[in-house]
Amino acid sequence: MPSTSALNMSFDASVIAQDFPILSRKIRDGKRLVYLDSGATSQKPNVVIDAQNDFYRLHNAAAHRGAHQLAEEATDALEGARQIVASFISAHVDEVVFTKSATESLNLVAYAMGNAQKGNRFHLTKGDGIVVTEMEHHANLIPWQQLAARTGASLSWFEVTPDGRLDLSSIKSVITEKTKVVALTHQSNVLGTIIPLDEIVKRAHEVGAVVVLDACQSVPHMAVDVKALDIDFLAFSGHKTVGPTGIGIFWGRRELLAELPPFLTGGSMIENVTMTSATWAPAPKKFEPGVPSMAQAVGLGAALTYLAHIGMNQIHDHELSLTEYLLNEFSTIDDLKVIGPRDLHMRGGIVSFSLGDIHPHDLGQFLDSQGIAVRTGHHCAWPLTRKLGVPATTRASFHLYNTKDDLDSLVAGVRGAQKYFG
Amino acid sequence: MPSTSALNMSFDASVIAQDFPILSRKIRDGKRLVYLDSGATSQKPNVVIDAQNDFYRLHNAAAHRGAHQLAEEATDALEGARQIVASFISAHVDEVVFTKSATESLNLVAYAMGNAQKGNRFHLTKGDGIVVTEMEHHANLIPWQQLAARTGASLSWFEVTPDGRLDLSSIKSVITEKTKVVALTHQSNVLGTIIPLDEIVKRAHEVGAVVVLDACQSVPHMAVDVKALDIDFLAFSGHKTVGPTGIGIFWGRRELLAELPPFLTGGSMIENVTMTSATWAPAPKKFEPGVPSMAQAVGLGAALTYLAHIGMNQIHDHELSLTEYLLNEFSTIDDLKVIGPRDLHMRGGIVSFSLGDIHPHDLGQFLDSQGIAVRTGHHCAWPLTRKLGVPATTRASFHLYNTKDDLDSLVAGVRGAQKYFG
Amino acid sequence: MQLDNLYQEVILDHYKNPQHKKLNPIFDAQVHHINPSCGDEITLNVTLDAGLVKEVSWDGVGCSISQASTSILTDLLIGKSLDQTQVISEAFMNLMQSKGTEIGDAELLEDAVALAGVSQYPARIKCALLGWMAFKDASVQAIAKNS
Amino acid sequence: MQLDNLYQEVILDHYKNPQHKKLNPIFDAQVHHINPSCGDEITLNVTLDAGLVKEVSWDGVGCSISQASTSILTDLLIGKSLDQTQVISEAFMNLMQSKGTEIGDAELLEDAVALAGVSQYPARIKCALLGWMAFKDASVQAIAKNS
Ligand SMILES: Cc1ncc(COP(=O)(O)O)c(C=O)c1O
Ligand SMILES: Cc1ncc(COP(=O)(O)O)c(C=O)c1O
Repeated sequence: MPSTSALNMSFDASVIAQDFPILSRKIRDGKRLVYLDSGATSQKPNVVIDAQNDFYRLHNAAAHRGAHQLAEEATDALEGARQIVASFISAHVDEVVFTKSATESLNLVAYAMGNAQKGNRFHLTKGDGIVVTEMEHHANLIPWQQLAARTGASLSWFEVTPDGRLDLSSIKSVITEKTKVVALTHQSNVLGTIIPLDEIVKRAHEVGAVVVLDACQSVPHMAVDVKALDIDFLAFSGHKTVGPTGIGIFWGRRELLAELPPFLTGGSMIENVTMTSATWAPAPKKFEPGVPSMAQAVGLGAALTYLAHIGMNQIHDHELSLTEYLLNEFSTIDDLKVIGPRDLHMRGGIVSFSLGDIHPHDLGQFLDSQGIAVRTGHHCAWPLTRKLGVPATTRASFHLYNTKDDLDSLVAGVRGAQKYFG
Repeated sequence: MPSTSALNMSFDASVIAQDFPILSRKIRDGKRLVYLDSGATSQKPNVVIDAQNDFYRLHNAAAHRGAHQLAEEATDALEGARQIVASFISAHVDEVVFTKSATESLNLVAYAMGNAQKGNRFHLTKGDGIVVTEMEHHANLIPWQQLAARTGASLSWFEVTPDGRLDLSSIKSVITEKTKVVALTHQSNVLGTIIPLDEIVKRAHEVGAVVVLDACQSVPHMAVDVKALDIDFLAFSGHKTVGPTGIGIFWGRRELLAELPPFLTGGSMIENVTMTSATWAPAPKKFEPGVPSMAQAVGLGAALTYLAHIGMNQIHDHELSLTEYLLNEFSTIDDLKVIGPRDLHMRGGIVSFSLGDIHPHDLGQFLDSQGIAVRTGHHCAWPLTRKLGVPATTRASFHLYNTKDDLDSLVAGVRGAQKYFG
Repeated sequence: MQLDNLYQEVILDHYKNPQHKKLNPIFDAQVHHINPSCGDEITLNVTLDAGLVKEVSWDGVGCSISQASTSILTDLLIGKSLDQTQVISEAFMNLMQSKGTEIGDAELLEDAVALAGVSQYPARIKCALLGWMAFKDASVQAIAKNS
Repeated sequence: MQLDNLYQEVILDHYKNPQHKKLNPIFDAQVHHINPSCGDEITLNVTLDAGLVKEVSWDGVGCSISQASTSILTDLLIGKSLDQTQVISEAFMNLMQSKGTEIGDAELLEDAVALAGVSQYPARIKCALLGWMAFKDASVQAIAKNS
């Protein structure tokens, strides 16, 4: 069911905001909630909350595990959601795997590669290379460190320039004939930088490496077409995509999923089981042991349907215009330094900044006292913030429900903090 | 908030059933829903659905990741739920790890042991032994098969007697000085058998092995006290415990969690991160990378609070009296053979059976046409059903909301099926 | 009763008197298929002769739907050309996916149209297809062997 | 404004003029602590003398709360006996866990009672404790070294 706002042809964030019940909450002494922390997690529209309720109240049963009517309905609900996800990213339905989070999705592909035996194309060994970047979230860095340690493969990375872009100048020596996997973020969760993916994919495929894309910060905010991007694996989280907590997506090319060994094992992912051995069902089941997270899948389906109705291009344009507006306003504030590229063509709706000597924690606390929610710290990308010499930053991140009013509040809040701590 | 039924001193399943909205649904041509598939997944009371809604509508933010008010509230909600889980199983709060499912919990401990390096007490190698039983669910069998294959450890198991009990006659030769892990189910999801845990724990600890208990079918139905059981690790699922889908619990003794290496890696489970290495936060954080499944944790907290109000002993007594009633009724039906122990002291509210030549799929389909939901098949315990010579069975499984009426419907349904296929 | 759509007389007849349910020890190809969701199993033997299906024999355990469907398959496909079996198999698969919107071409599918009701019970479609998937697999192997 | 509970004058003073924030190269024990949730870091040196805390010096980056708390700590603990530092440290930790229900014993905690407001902001408690955890760790190491 599309919301009323979703049916409007013109994009009006203040109307959209009405679909999100939490946005009418009051914070600290009755302040209006100004939620600028969607990079951490997004808020949920009523359609998502309602879809889950409907599932629990009417259709709950173990999907794929019973011949009774509720089990059939639960199966339809789960598989319907899978179809929605597939359409949303232009994938085949049997390429879409439900996980609990992007973190699990990225661990899945790293551990599954670690499970590959000799002869399997994903088998890694000493001499093989894994490539990441210096701007990865810990979720797309540590699993690869661990895989490298387990297999003896080497880990190398693209560096980040002082203005927060990936340095591709030495791409040929970073991605070499030995490289088997290139794992990288589509958009930095700290800087908002959108990376030059085409060039990297081209080079990776030239040497026969697969590309794993951490799309946590892109899928929720722009149209992402896995076929057009020509990538091999992709991960994103439901909770950042106006969907429920506890659900993530792992996508892989059909022919690669067929060869990738399983990760978690258990019920419903099997073909045959004896006391000493087991064989696997085809993907996506191979990667989904146990009773599925059905209510969350249904909620994510409702979320993506909602976003698609509004239009991912409209959402992206809206967020870019907010970014432009904020960067302009920020340029008028003394001592405020934006961290990350200024060029709007290479960034999304995330603005990290420092404010003179005021520590991000103190600034965040002051903003909170005004009802404004931002994130402070290293944003789970510690090697990046260290490299940039700002171990902690303050981050404002947007979503479709944010308005210019929200940004005006932020700007006023920043000026207020300067006075308070000045 | 306790439901009205929960405040009643006397246990009345038909009143409790009113707390579960789905139970007033109509199935196939207006039949009353008789839900006897709680062994696969349980239904959800309003308090659980409402608790999640409240979270999304009022408190949603990334827990442990922000200094703003919503983040504080989300953190309190998550940690409050952890405290409820800890109390429910008599554990310390920092011993409770949120996962997505029992399947993930069991994979967690198996993979984490696989990550243990030489010198770590969980390090396994050729010559070490892993012990399971023939009545394991695939979720507590295949992860151990895989761990054995990865480490070179050997896998052995307790056999099952023809009447569906564990055969402990050769316990000393099954659990030996080489055994490092004994992983087994508390109650069989096929037979309802409750296993003689004490004797096994005693023997395991005698040889220095740890005991991993799959409590999927016990925690939802009886009081489970991890300290009194003297076990080392435990897993159960939220969705079988009248809680949400997409959440599970992994519990481990404090001193063991301190030594167990992490499994999934990513944000918020770290102490320090550089491009090439990472160190870990203390448990439970070490095992919980990524934005937590907050709404599901809150829902599980509400579920356990609801069950605790009603009383786990009352629930267990109720289910046993249903079991007794059904076993008596079934003994009057020609050709009906119950699979599993008849002794009520060693079983819970699960009754698997065969019905002459009528295939379980056909019986299940007939029952469904009468509004009765049961499960048919091997119930993800294929080695067990094969061993017992019944590759597929029909299973009726109960929960606190089932009534004698439900069982009378089942008995009438079974007789109807005999006539229909006769 | 809606259930009668599923359990048509023809199906129960085939279930009680399954055709060609006795493995012929001579065959071009033998396959063993399993339905992982319920544990049903089937062994199916195929013998070809000059592009025709000369013989199909089978054994296995399973529900009335899987047993009847396999029995009907043998009646239907034995003696047909490989091309014809493919046309029939595809028509049958389509019927199974039709969610109750099709009744099936009785000329082509004969007794198999009695299985149309299965398409309304998604969890049972795999039962109806067990023998058909086995036949598909076995015939490919038999062709490979004969060529 | 409620925020003034958190940012009391005393705290902002210590933040702007942190005490003993210059590492003395001579020490019995040196520790380096990190707050993994925000990236704040501290290095802290301790020197003991006959059961007394002779010197505490430190350096680090962090928010006003962590800087002020460490600065207050040095003023408070230097010159005290190890037994006294333990009593004071425990009182301070309890105050931080009090969720705004306690105001703290001003005799014992002196300037540190100004941090009482932190206990209402759970995410900031770790900031206030950073220096205290470092001191605890360093004093244990210094005792070990001296014995
Ligand atoms: C005994 C037992 N173990 C493990 C599981 C797996 O639980 P889940 O599917 O919730 O991960 C189940 C239920 O399916 C079970 O009954
Ligand atoms: C770029 C990026 N990758 C990965 C993650 C991890 O996502 P999750 O915590 O939902 O697993 C996040 C968000 O925290 C992120 O921003």
